[in-house]
Amino acid sequence: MSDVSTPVVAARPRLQVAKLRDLALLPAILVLLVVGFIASPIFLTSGNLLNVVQQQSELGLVVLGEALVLIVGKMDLSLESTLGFAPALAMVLVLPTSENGLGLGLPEWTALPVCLLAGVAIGAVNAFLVLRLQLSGFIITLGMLITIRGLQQGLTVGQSLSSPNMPSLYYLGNAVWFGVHASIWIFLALFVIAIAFVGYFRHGRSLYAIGGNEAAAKAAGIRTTRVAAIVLIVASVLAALAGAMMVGHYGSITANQGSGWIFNAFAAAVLGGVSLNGGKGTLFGAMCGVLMLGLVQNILTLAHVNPYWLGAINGAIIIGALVLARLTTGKAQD
Amino acid sequence: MSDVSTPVVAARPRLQVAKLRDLALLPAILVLLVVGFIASPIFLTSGNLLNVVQQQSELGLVVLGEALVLIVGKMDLSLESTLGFAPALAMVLVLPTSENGLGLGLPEWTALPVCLLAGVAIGAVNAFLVLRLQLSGFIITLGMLITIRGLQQGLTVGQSLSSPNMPSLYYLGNAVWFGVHASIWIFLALFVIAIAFVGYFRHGRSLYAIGGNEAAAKAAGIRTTRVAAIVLIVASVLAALAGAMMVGHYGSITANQGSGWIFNAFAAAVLGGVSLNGGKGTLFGAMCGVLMLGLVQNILTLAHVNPYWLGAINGAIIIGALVLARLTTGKAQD
Amino acid sequence: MNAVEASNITKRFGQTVALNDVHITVADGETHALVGRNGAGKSTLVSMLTGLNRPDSGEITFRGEPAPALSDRQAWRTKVACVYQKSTIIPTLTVAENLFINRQNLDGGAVISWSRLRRKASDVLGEYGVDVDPNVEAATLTVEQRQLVEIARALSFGAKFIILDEPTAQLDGPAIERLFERMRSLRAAGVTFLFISHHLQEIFEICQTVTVFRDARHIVTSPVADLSKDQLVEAMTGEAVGLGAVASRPAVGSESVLDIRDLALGKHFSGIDLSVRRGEVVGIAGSASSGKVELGEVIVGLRKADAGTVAVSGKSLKPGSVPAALAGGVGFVPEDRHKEGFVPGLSIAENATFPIAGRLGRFGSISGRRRDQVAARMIDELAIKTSGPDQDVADLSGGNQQKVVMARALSSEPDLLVLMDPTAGVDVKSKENLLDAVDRAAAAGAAVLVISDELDDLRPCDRVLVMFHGSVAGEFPAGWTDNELVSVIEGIGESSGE
Amino acid sequence: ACNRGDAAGGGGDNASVGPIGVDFPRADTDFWNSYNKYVPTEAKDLGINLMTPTNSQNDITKLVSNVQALTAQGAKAIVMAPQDTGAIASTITQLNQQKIPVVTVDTRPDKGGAYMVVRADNKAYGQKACKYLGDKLGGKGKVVEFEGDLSSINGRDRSEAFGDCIKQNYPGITVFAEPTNWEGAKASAALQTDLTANPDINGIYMQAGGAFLAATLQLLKSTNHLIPAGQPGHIAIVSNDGIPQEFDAIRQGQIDATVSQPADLYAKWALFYAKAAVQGKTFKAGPTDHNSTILDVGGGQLEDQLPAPLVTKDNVDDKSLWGNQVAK
Ligand SMILES: Nc1ncnc2c1ncn2[C@@H]1O[C@H](COP(=O)(O)OP(=O)(O)OP(=O)(O)O)[C@@H](O)[C@H]1O
Ligand SMILES: Nc1ncnc2c1ncn2[C@@H]1O[C@H](COP(=O)(O)OP(=O)(O)OP(=O)(O)O)[C@@H](O)[C@H]1O
Ligand SMILES: O[C@H]1[C@H](O)[C@H](O)OC[C@H]1O
Ligand SMILES: [Mg+2]
Ligand SMILES: [Mg+2]
Repeated sequence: MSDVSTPVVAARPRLQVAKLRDLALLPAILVLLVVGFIASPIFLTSGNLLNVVQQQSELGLVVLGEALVLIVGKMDLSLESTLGFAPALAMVLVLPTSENGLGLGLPEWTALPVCLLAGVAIGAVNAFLVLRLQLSGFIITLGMLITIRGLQQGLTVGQSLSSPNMPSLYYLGNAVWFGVHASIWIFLALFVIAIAFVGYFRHGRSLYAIGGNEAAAKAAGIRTTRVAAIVLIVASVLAALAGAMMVGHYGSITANQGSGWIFNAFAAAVLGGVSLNGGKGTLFGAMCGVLMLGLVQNILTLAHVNPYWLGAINGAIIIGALVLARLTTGKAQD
Repeated sequence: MSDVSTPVVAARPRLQVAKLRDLALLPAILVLLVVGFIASPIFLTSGNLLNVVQQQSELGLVVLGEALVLIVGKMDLSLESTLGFAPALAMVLVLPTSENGLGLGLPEWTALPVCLLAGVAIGAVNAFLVLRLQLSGFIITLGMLITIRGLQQGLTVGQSLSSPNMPSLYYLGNAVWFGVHASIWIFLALFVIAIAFVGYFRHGRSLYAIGGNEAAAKAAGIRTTRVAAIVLIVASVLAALAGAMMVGHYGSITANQGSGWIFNAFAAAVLGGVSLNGGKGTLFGAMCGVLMLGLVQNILTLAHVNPYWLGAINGAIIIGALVLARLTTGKAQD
Repeated sequence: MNAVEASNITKRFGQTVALNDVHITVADGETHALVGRNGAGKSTLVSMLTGLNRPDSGEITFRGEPAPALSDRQAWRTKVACVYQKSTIIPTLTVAENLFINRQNLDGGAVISWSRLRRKASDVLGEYGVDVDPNVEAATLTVEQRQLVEIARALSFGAKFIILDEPTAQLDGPAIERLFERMRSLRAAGVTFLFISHHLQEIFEICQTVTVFRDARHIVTSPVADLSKDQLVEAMTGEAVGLGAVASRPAVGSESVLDIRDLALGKHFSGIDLSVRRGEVVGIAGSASSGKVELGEVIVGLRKADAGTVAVSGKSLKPGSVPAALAGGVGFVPEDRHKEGFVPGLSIAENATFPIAGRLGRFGSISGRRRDQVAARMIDELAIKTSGPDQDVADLSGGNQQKVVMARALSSEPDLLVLMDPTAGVDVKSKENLLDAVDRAAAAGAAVLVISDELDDLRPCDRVLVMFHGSVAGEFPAGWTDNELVSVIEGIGESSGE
Repeated sequence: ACNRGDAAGGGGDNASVGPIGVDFPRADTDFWNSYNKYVPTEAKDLGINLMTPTNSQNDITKLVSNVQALTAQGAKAIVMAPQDTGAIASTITQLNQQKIPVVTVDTRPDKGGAYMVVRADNKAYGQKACKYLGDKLGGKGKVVEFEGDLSSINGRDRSEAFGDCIKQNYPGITVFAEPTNWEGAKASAALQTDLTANPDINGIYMQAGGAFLAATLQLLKSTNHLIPAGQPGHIAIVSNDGIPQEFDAIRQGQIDATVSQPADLYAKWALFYAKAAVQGKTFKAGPTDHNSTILDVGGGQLEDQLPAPLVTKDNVDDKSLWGNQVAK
């Protein structure tokens, strides 16, 4: 990321490699575009490609959050539960008992703020457990994943929630701005903002420093705990926002909303070059990872592959893309 | 010299702390035993506790494999698919088409060897991709997870496989030796062997060296790639063996056998103190992790918790155990 | 006014008392040396003075004001800049960004201008004569380059008080000279230094005051001019000095142990021929760019040569294979102890005995008792300051970690010992122990190659080869003078004994 | 000691039967949520001493350990709904050895041994959906099918029956079979893609309204495909499960039909047979008094196949349908 603007003459060769690494997925994406076009002429239409982006927009926000958390050298598995819990909490607080709510009668407009606040709260609990109590991030956020999903299950008695009368919560996943789904704008805007933030701002850069060598970052005057805490909270809020978008997109929240998503979120981020060891990878790469996963699904659907062999083909494509990325950049991955 | 080398006596306390860390889960397990006894008088009967061990035996082998892989500084997500694929492959090769097999007519006794060989093959592919091509272990084995599960789905056309006429494959999960299930003996024996191996043997110790600092291990003359490859293969074989045990235990293999297990395998290993960063933790800890997860499930079942709040309570117990382990050992976790 | 004053500082790590009620006062504008044996507590004090660690008790003031809160990292940065003993380079970032870490927005602007940052980085590196591309990832730097970047960063900061914890341990002569010039001019501009080094002549060269710690205690603070080198060593060790009494070795044998023919590696070196005989200690000197370290790394299998052969006791070694080298009777100390020297998280005993793990029990098993015996012997011989063989190497002081790496090299009683910068960060007295151990190995019949630009390391050698830009520029039998050797190392002199 | 299952008060009999253990297979679709709610009420009606139900969350290994715990605590009979039908065989054998009868609901174990299977004919679901859609579309068009989990016998039965029936009877209809793992989001993405590629899609078969309905309607709405039945451009939709939300959708003309899979009767008859088993009663193949037939599906395995009527606009307000009885 440090090599984003004007090239420096002496830097030429290395600069290229560094850039290549960030762009490692592009060849694979290109190949996919060609394959997709062969599979179906519809594939390359803007309508279809926008569909793909829309379908990936919620996962995209989770990936953005997870990528930030990974870059700062931590982990958060609980994002996948936050995705369902945050909007579900907002809904049970607002909805009457006849619609599976708690009947507390909170005004409808509070739904979106409550949803996002739930994100803040979960992020704060994670931060407390991981950073203050210094518990293992993997296992503690796995515990949080189970707990939060369980809370949702308990609060909703396992029911899925939906209501025609909650415009505030349904808006984002449904609205169309300038002819394109709002969720696509949100997805792109948040990624652009985040890319700029971690690329061009001191506080953004500190994520890489902390993830790369926490003791050194501390020695350099960075408030490592505070930054990591903020990142964990932001990631949870992003997941909550994604959950709100899902309500409008899919019309309801089921008790297992987001189940298994964290795998995909890690997959997209790592596919895009983000390292599980922290301090490495770019958000642009993570975004490519999300889009690539979406393209693969889209092509498989368009190609009407035998459903029994779908899984094997899906997996083979992912492995193939990695090998391709490895061959085109020549860099070991981690 | 008198001022430099303090007498060895002073080493005692550090030794203790190191040991404490390995035993970190014991207080939590003790608390669970008490809680379980309060929840139900059945709990502390040997019959019930043996049930718990038997129920955890297959996961236990996967945890053993994953813990070895983590200690050597790698990752293998595909173990959860190997668990189903390896015995399924053995069965379709042996069974006639009338029983969902391929009708190749391999003799029945080949089933167990074929199952284990499938484990060797998958481990070898993983090793090639991760160690030779130097692809990211997380994402490549996630790709393998999807591919192998897909292969199983394709080979079996989604059917579950079972047959009354395959004693060789059904034996291990079913047999009783000296009044106790064979799977319990196998679980305990493999853990004891592995604990001895990594604790007291040169090649076993090298896992810690590689996971702790691969370059230093190499400089110390350890053949790091070879050792890591062997560990990946052993882990896959353990998963295949666990799969074979499941056939006898549950009477069949389903197309999604093992789905989601890798999460539990990581959870048990990390709970037991094994680090995702490699080089740290003990197999005894991992074993405690497996047993703890089993005890928690058992108690929740015996206590007749409201099924809608089960998830939340389950998660809360895991978090509580971690906090307890942290407080009793006073060591940060990673 | 005092730049810093620390009083009654005590710090424990578990059972270890790292600092026992020590005090230090560094007056404004002076360059103050802090010396003491490995494990005396110097680096621990540095971590207190820079706010990375809280003393268990005691008080620290900067120019009379109490030290900032530990969490207020930014405030600490305004008080003091530091080159830590342990690298604080962030390997995943570029050199340029490492130089300006957490101040990338150079003049407090909101947005970072990377082109400006790179230009400034080039300037800073140029100013300190550091020959690295600011755009490479710091992970690709050599130890020496990394150290230079850290120094450039600390000095460029504009701080009035700078701590340098063993900055010279990994630098070659000219680099040290440049550092000292820089320090002198900064001092002239009013900058205060706290300087830690095990090279005592450096203390006399640039420091005005010296403080000695021994066994976690403050021993003495005195103007440098009032102390002789012997008095200083005596304060450090608590014993009367008998330095330099090198035990004489039996005569060099006739059979050659190491035979190198026409060895070449990329731009690093080419056409190297060398034989080392039983009982012979050969030094290889040269600047950082001479290729001497790379030569060592090829011999031990850490790198693969492009051409040529390496044979030990008559058998060719498989190129690029450390296991093959170890099996062929090689033992070695790598240049970068953190990278290749030890496995943090494992005990001293385990780290020191890796190469002989196969001999510590039957059927590949390891007897913990025998391992600890071996380790205890090494701890004793090399004077490793530790609570015992079970201690985690990560918790040792820097110099003691280096001794563990040395112990590992010696453990297999090798036919050929290759030592790269073996005494980096090792205190004067311990250096003697290490060199004694080398002598004993040679006396027992090993051939030894000492790759270093540390004159103290080279002095006991039977002969010293000097490399310059990838080839041997000169050879000196024992008895050379510092000046003639240094001039060849720096490429400005003629070899005397060819 | 103090936490045995609650003694069921009320009920027909004074001496309650049991304790009987019930395992819920999952709690993440509205169909199963309804079933889970019926269980305690029906147990009360039947005078059954019901242990607190366990939930195996779709996981066969959890089911097995739940069953072990229930029997350890004295369950006299077990009601379960193994979503994975092969894996349960040896557990059932073991329970039979311990003389603990098993009733399975919704699915039939691949191997016999259950005291009774309470189920409906899942192949018939697929056929009913096929016939209805085929006729509605006049045998021509393109139909998207949301397949259930391929590892579930129900998913496979419905897929096979639907596919075979269309192939045989309506060769003019193209089916896009989309694997979904019973997940609404996957169904939505597949439908969106299919609609983009084939704007002339005129039919949808969803194998579980409990899982797919909300997501499907939302997608159709946002892509302007939600046209009421009877108007040109309407996509004919047949669902399955019979949850109240599906009935609403039928009334509003959003979807055309669903198969009402009787959650209430599943709970009622499963418990009924469990109770009968504890009381030592036996059953034979043949028609029952509750409008169903007990079949011997092979090897002496009895299966009470409950009626699962097709619900359309014509009978959607029928009070006897369970979907009209629950307060949703
Ligand atoms: N994190 C730690 N845990 C346990 N012991 C420690 C830790 N850090 C330092 N020590 C111990 O404190 C003592 C002082 O160490 P310190 O690093 O300050 O020595 P030093 O004077 O800098 O030595 P050197 O010259 O080798 O760098 C040593 O005995 C060391 O083992
Ligand atoms: N499928 C069947 N085959 C044969 N006999 C059956 C069947 N179903 C029910 N019976 C018998 O018919 C009788 C009436 O059953 P039903 O469930 O209608 O009783 P009920 O009195 O309405 O129930 P409850 O006592 O709970 O109100 C029972 O004695 C039962 O044994
Ligand atoms: O078995 C299936 C059940 O009949 C209903 O359709 O919901 C989805 C599955 O659980
Ligand atoms: Mg030090
Ligand atoms: Mg040097």
